[in-house]
Amino acid sequence: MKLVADDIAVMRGEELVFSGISFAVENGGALVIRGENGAGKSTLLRALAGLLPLESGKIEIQNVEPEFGEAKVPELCHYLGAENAMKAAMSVGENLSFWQDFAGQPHHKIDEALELVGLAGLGDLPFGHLSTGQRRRISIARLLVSYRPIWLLDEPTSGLDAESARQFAGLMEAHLADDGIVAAATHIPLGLAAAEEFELTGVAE
Amino acid sequence: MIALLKRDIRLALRSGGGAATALLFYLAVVIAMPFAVGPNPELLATIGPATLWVGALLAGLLGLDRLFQADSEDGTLDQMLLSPVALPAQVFVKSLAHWLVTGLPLTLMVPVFAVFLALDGTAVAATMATLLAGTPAISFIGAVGAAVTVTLPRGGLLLSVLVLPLCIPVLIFGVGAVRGAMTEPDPFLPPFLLVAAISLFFAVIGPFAAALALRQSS
Amino acid sequence: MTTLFGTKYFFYIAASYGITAAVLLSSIVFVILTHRRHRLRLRKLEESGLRRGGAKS
Amino acid sequence: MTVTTADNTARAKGLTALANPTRFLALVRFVIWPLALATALAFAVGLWMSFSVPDDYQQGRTVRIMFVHVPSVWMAMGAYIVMVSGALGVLVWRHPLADVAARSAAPFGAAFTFLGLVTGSLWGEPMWGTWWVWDARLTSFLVLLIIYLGLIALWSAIEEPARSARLAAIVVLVGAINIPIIKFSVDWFTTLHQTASVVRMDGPALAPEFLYPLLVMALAFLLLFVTLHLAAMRNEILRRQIRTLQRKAARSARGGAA
Repeated sequence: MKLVADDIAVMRGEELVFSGISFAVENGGALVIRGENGAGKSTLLRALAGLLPLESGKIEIQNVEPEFGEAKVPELCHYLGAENAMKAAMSVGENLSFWQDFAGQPHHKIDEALELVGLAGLGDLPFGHLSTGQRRRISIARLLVSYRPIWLLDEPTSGLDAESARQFAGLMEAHLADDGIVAAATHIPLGLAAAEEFELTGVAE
Repeated sequence: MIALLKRDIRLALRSGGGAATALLFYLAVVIAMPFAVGPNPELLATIGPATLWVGALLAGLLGLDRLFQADSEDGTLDQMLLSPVALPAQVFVKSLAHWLVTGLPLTLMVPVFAVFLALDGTAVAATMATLLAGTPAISFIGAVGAAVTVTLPRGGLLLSVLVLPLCIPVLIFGVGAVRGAMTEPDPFLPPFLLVAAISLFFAVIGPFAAALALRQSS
Repeated sequence: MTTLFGTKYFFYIAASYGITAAVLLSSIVFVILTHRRHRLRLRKLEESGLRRGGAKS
Repeated sequence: MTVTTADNTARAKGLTALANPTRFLALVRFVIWPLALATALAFAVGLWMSFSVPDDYQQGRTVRIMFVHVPSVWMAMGAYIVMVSGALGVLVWRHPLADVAARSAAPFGAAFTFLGLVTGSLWGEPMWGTWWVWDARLTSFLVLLIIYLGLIALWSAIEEPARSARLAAIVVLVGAINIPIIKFSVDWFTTLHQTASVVRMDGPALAPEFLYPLLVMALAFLLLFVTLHLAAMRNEILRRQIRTLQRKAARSARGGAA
């Protein structure tokens, strides 16, 4: 499987955020998207996920493994946005099991996922009571409860301390080892062994 | 999909959810009317159904602006847009959850409120029947308003202005049907069926229009 | 024409024509004023900013 | 640039040649003054004819109000049709000027609906004895006015023209689907509450000497609407250009991207 972006350009409102961007990420490959804020990192990720229409160019998955059938790009991606997509009034376990049912393709069990992000046993705590770092790790756990080959991560390590960032790097390595693809927009180093860098310079004025 | 329905209902019933406030608001409207109009039973009986209907319409509108805004703020809306499940179907489920949590309980509470408004048996039955058939339309039309105003900070006000005119036919036929049941010459069935028809009509149009509107705001 | 003014309906006719004239004239004035205001602001921006297409009016 | 002598009803919306604003602005500058002249002329003739017509035996002098009421009502509906075609232009053909056309038609639609309500109530007052009667036509126009005001509020609430265009277009179309339902329910509602004397708003089959002034006045109203609509579209395009320049100025002030 190969995630290919071919000369894509995206407008946000009336302004051109970036144009002529092309890259490809193979199975097991990771891509780190750098650039100061405002250069359009999040916009690029949202465009990859299919949340934003492309002004020009196209995004596609080439030589998809047969087991995925002809699923479209959004159905093969996990998108972790700046927000955690969790309901404060519901407990951690309820949130995660909702996302497992909603997204389909169950992968790790809820408790397993909580273990992997180092928050075992917090299942029935209301999500609202968690600290920002813990909330971020729960939204990472969401990526684990249902399987998607491609992870699109927008500032995944924001709010994480060094220890949980290292732990998260381990999870990403596991995902890559399992032939997954990771595309992350961040300026904090993710601590990944092999990761292509991609500099977003934004629109030349 | 069922998960979405279950989650939404669970969320609405939780403390912060909209369900409780909508019911309390409904109670306030129904209680206020006798004080405003005076206690004599005949007068109350004639305006009783109208009060219950207007209360149901306003209570319905109350909870609608948070229908999508909460999801948009915490990132859940992004996940809904990405999910392989058709967006109109998701909007249908969310509107249904909103109806189950506001429209339905209001309808079931009518016998309780009938005591305050001196309504007799037929009036109660007719009001409940028309509310049952009519309140879904409020949720489905309201979903369009909620989707259009999802990114606006003070969307609630605009939502009511946009949705209210579209709900007027439901109000007219709903109360008309109840009056038909109470006073002999007026018919009950035609307006009642029209209310149900409007609800079904918007059960289709609403989710599609709302889904189209949600796509614009990503 | 003169009989018109004596009748008791005169008020209604005068009122309806008057209000119609008021609303229509104010729309015309409003459109002209906004046009002038926009052209003024556009000219002010032109000196500083880049002109983004659009006929010279 | 040869501008075909587009007659005044050829709206810029449909012609793709006028897709880009600059050519449209040039057309408006070319067409606006002849149109304004024609409007003034039509009003002059219309008013003169409507005042020289003899009194109507049935409704007495107030029939003259019809010459103002009926054209307002027609234009109120005409403006909504313009908005619906604009909405379709936005959603179906993605025509850049469609939203400009729809958005600038709304205020005039609201103005004509308001006029329809006021003149209708003034016309009916002698008969009904009150200023407002829940008559089918007046009620449905009251609802139409609320729909117009809601749309105007929606257009001004959303900052970005690109997004407000599609969202407003959706509401315009959902509103359009609803108007027949509202009309039907209001008719049912008013016939049920039979008011004392139902004033037939569009009047009995009109004697010819009443029809001509009415048609001329209607033409005057239409010309006025076209003129104002084109001018308002020009204002809207200028407003958007100003907005773009302001954002560009703001961005260059921030030193802009690398």
